[in-house]
Amino acid sequence: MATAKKEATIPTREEVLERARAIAPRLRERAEACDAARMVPVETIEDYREAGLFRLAMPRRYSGYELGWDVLCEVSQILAAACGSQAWIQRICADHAEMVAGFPPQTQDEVWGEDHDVIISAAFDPVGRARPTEGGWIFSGRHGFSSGIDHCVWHICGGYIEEDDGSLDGPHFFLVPRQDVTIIDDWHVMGLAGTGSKSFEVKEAFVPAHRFLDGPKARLGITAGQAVNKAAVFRTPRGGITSTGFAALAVGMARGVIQDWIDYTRPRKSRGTPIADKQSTQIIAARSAAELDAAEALYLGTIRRAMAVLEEGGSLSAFDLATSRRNVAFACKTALKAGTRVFNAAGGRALFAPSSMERQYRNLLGAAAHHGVVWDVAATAWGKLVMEGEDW
Amino acid sequence: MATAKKEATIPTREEVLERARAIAPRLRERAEACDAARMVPVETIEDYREAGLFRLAMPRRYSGYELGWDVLCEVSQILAAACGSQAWIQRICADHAEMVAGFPPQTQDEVWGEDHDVIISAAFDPVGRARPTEGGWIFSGRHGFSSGIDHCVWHICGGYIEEDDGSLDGPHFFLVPRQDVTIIDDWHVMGLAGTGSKSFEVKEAFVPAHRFLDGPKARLGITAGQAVNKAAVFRTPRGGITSTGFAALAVGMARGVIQDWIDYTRPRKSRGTPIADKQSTQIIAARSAAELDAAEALYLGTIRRAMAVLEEGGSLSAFDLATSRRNVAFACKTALKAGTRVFNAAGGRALFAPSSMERQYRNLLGAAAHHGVVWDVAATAWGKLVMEGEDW
Amino acid sequence: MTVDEVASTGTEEVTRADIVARAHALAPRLRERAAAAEEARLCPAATIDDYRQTGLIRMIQPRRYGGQEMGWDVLCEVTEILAAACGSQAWIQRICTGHAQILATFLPEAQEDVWGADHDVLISAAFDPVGRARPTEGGYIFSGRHGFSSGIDYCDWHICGGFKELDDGLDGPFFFLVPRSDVEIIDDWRTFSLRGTGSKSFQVTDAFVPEHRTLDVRKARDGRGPGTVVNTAPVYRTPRGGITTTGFAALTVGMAKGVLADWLDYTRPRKSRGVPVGAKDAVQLLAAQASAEIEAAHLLYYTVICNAQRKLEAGETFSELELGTSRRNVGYACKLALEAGTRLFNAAGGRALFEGHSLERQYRNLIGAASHHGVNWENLGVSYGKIILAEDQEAVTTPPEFE
Amino acid sequence: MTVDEVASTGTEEVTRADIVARAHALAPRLRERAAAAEEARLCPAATIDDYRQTGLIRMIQPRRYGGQEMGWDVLCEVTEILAAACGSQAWIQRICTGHAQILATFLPEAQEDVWGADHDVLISAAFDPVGRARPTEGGYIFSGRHGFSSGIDYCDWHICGGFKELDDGLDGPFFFLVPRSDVEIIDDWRTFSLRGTGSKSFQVTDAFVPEHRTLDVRKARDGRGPGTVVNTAPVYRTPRGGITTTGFAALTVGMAKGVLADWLDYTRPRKSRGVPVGAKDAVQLLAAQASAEIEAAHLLYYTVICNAQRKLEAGETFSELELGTSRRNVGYACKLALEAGTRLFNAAGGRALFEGHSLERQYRNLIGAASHHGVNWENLGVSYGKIILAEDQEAVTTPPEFE
Repeated sequence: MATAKKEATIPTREEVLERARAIAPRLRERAEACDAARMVPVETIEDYREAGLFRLAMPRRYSGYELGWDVLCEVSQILAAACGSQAWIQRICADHAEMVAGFPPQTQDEVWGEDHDVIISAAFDPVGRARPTEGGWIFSGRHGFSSGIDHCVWHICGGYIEEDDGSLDGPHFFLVPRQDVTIIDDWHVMGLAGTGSKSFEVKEAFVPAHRFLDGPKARLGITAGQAVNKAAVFRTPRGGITSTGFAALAVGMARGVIQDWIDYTRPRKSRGTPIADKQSTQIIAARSAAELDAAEALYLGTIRRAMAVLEEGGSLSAFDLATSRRNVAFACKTALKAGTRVFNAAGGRALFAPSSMERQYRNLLGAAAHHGVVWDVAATAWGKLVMEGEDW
Repeated sequence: MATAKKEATIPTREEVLERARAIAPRLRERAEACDAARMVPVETIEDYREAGLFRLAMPRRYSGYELGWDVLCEVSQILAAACGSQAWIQRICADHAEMVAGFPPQTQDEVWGEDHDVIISAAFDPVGRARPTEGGWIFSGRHGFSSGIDHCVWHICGGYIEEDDGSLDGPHFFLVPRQDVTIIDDWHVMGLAGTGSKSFEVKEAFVPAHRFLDGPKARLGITAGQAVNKAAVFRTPRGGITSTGFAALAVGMARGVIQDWIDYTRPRKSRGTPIADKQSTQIIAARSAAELDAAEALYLGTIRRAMAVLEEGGSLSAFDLATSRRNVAFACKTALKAGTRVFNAAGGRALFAPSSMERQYRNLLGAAAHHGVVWDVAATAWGKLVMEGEDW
Repeated sequence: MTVDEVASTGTEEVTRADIVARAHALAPRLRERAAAAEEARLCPAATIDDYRQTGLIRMIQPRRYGGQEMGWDVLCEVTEILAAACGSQAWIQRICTGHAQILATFLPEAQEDVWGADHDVLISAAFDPVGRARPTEGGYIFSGRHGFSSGIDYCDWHICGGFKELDDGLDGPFFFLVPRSDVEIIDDWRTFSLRGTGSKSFQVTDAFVPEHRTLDVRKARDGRGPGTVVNTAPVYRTPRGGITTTGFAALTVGMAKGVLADWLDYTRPRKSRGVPVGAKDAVQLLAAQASAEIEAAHLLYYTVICNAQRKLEAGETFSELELGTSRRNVGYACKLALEAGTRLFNAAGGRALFEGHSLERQYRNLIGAASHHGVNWENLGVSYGKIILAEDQEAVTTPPEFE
Repeated sequence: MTVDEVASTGTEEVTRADIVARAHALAPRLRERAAAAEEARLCPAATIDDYRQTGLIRMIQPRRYGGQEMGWDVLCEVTEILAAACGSQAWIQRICTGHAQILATFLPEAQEDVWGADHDVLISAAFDPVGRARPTEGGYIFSGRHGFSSGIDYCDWHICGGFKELDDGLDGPFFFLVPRSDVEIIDDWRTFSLRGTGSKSFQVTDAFVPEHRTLDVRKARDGRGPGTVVNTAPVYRTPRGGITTTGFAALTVGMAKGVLADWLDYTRPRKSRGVPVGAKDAVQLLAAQASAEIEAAHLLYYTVICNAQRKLEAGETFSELELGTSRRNVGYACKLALEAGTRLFNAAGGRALFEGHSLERQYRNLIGAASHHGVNWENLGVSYGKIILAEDQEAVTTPPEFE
């Protein structure tokens, strides 16, 4: 199933968005099955591959487009409005491709040398432990929340190097192939079920030295892969900026909920009276839609500013990253508020499952609960810096 | 299965609350099974019967306690904190008993004459149609949302009398026995699944004239049953006041969510740091708990004031009822806000199903979506009156 | 009943219903005087007279000195009524009444110094412990520059917060009671909110304070002031914080009620380019939202204080969690009241910005009341959260009770 | 770059970067003059001079009359910078610049009347159509009592809203342009907010208005004023509402930024009984919340105006849904800004109530800006909701675009 080595042309932002819009209706059709199977359908993975949506931030050497996080976010929002779970997989696999581009060139060749369509799952929480050995490490870990793992053949694991004296160095990232991984089917959740974010276990696997990404350096935007991958996107510090994707996903899901609510509400009558004629209904629509525009303007403004800095060769400060994290968390919080308002206004009929509105709302609850977007953590981190005198 | 004709003594408010507290842990144990079965367990129905919790607002002639809505609300809140779905059934069956006490004495005898433990389900939305015939009506209707129907042998149906000239009179309430009812197992929902609020159909059933409650009069607090049932609770106008139960249920469920969240959060650590030590976590606890106290003070203050008026022989104005509805809706909205905040703060681990926290949160979503507590409807109705000059 | 029908001051027995009726009767006068109070940056003397005549300012003064020894619950009820009419004048009623309760926990000699000759004497205070007292024969030499002393112009005695400067460091905090003659008032109360409270600063310079005019704040905080030996009513055993702060909730919620009343009066006849504003669903919704917030705020803090008063009268004590919950609910009630007021004022449009109207004055007063440090949500929220998230605490689901 | 380094008025070409830099350079002066503006209930003359010298008040004046014909996006950027320094003075910059755009859509003769001799002439306005015009030979006899005419003291011409009284009823609304000599200024601007705008009322009594000094508001609303024949830049084809109202969002968000800046300056060194306030998580959280609200508000309205300006320049038109969405987002941005400001001020405590500080002044100004009828959330929210819930509307998910 190896694909052509290179695509002839790099699509423009507008072309990429058009491809996403073209796929969206299919995601909508498959959303119920996806939720029930607790896994993204293979057809959707194929659609993403055909449209190049996993390649947005992949190196050109492997047929990637090397586009920015801003475009990636726009794609995510379009897909998430159709199905939050399926959109999630596009996003995180595209993100992990950017991350693999930071590993040493040899590793990139191992992953993509034969097949430019390979996708990678991850589990960043640094629960793994790597004991140094000849030419690499012996790695073990039980990792959770590995979205899309069923479709992936390589896996990025968070963990620490455990020195002989018991001291820990890290957190770092280790790349392991599918054969070293046992998938644990524990993904029984009330939101984002379709992401199939199962746990997996690695037991005493040998990880060669080159399948390693230095965590602290990656958080500064410095990687071994930059020797070959020069585009701005590959100089992104991991963390605050890259997490804008979660805002794009959450806002997209909330837009999906509101669209479903509008479709449901337009013809709805309450004992004969059209509900849509009431000012009180109109103002619910306005409030939630305004909140989503605000959330979108906030995260998109943030990521565009960051991409502009990177493209001009600049770097992002710790405070920039903290501001980004704050804005991402605020956008997610606002999206949840907007979605909850309309779901609550839909009344008892909206409880019946399965339906697009209740599924997207549950997905939104899941997205907003992601540890990367916890409001009070992001807010106090930012507030501390600014209280210490940082120029906001 | 007829029970003793009369209980020797009427329990005090404090005794009733104690019984509710004693049952609560059992509800918690059965909550998962209840949700999965989409029906309240028979054991819970038996517990309620044994504790007399269906009899709170039933006539003394049938071993009822003739207590007020305020006590009923306190009971609901205690039970709902343990399991929203099971609490729902206690509440609505106790409520329907009060309602049957408004039907003519003959009807009450038919329902409870042999068995004081009989419980009644209902479907108030007036979708039924009754054609007048000799000695009563021929009644048909397809009714939805009949909570607890599997455990009930009588059913109150909302509907209109359809005169020969096609004109409608109503809405009124018609009481039909189980044999006239076909239950439709359509209760597949994402919240309050355990209430088993299935649909049912009545086809061309004969309803004798005395199995009838005049709707417009009931909304004024005037019923045929008052000839025999003299307690204050039986003079309650249906509507704004009686719906305080939904506020009690919603606040109870939100308290359940918060309790689960506190239990979950107290020992929780994020990469080594106790989350409970952070001011930002502490203020989440404070905000949500304060909101719940405010919601409870509001609905409980409202219902206590109303009961005091009824007990002094006074009556409640249309504006009183509108204010009550407003306060109930505000309490439910506030409870949802409080619950959403903590559920969102619990992070990705809280998505895993089944768990008490996610179940109670889904139940809360369901309770807050009930058509009787729609904020904008209740708010604009009240606002209109006050803008027209009503003394607030 | 009008104010004039009310029997004058004295030790006559007044019921709770009486005192509430007097507050209602007085409210229109406060409303009339609100603009003048604001202009003068001082509560009008006529209002102080009314408070004295109706006994509204002696509600928690000891019976021995002509007071009524009533509970915090009825005090809150009265304060809220007055605050809906004029936040600044109500502030003085609440503050001075509260200070009488504190004086009643001082040693009996101190009480006699203040009230022995005249039951109408009022006390102002400044609790922030910025004063310093050097021990001397029979007492202390006290100095301090104190701020925010509401109603000071009408007060003959002043409670000052401060520390004793002992040889081995600071001891305290303590309250020091000083007479007017030791006090220099500083006319610095130039605020945009609560102007009519006249909450000026004052300076005490090297004044002698005899030992019996001091109170150990730590004892006062626990409800164990030495005055409780002679003043045995439950209200004098009140621990500070949580319970006593309900007064700020009563003031804040009362002002929000005033904003709502004024907003309704303003909005009902209002037309916007010909269309009655009140006929719009969206405006009706807004009225309902603000009103529900205010009623929830009222019932929330009022539940706290009724419950606390009942416990005081039953001789029960308060756990840390109970006091923390009370404080939290006071803070949240004030937050709700401010949200409601902001919502209403924001919908009143540009005409409402003009000075000299009750609506804008009440709203400005509300802003000030809600920013009082005693009701700061960040502090109160955190203090509760810390207690409830400690692993050994009982469940949060314990509901407050009305009765 | 300081203000003085800026070349004086004239037709010289200035870039967007120039004009933004001038606004930044001017901001500290506005801050210095803010107290005086408030005191005088008038924008200082020195500020008007600065606006003229820097060209900040001619940003949308026609090039023919020394203006720069810039876009709404850069105007908003400038206004927001100024409003963060002083809401009242910024208000005058925004309002007068906007009125120049309106005058540029009047007939060329009217423009010549105003700017023919002096490019520095400013125009005040009062759009509420309360005036009445009786037809007469060559024009109208116009009378009206108009309110809220910001900056009127510095203006030589005035745009008045009103209707023509024809034989068969009222026709309109129209704008009527009258010279200062026909106007009696009424000194009634006694507000607690935005005092420095000097938004006084004025009276016109039986003034003759020639036909060419009238503008059909219905045409102006559509961006089809007769002046667009000579002033062909896209900015003069702007439909009213939705796009032009972003100016109020720029003002309101700017003021909220000012509140945030002042609050940070106030809070960073602040201690509460010895503890640094800024070290508390809960205060850090509050700072983040308010700041995120303000940034979201900024990006929300700024996205609207950048998108609109791009469409104007591409010669595109605006659907009802687009204009409704713009209005809605302007209203929501102002709501967010007010929430942020209220949150911050409420956490500043009692010291912040004192008059004469930037923090309290900016907060009072913010209250006024957010209650302007043009940004009333109830109206704007309903107007959008009505459009989107109509059955034939396209999906709401169409996102706004930056570029």
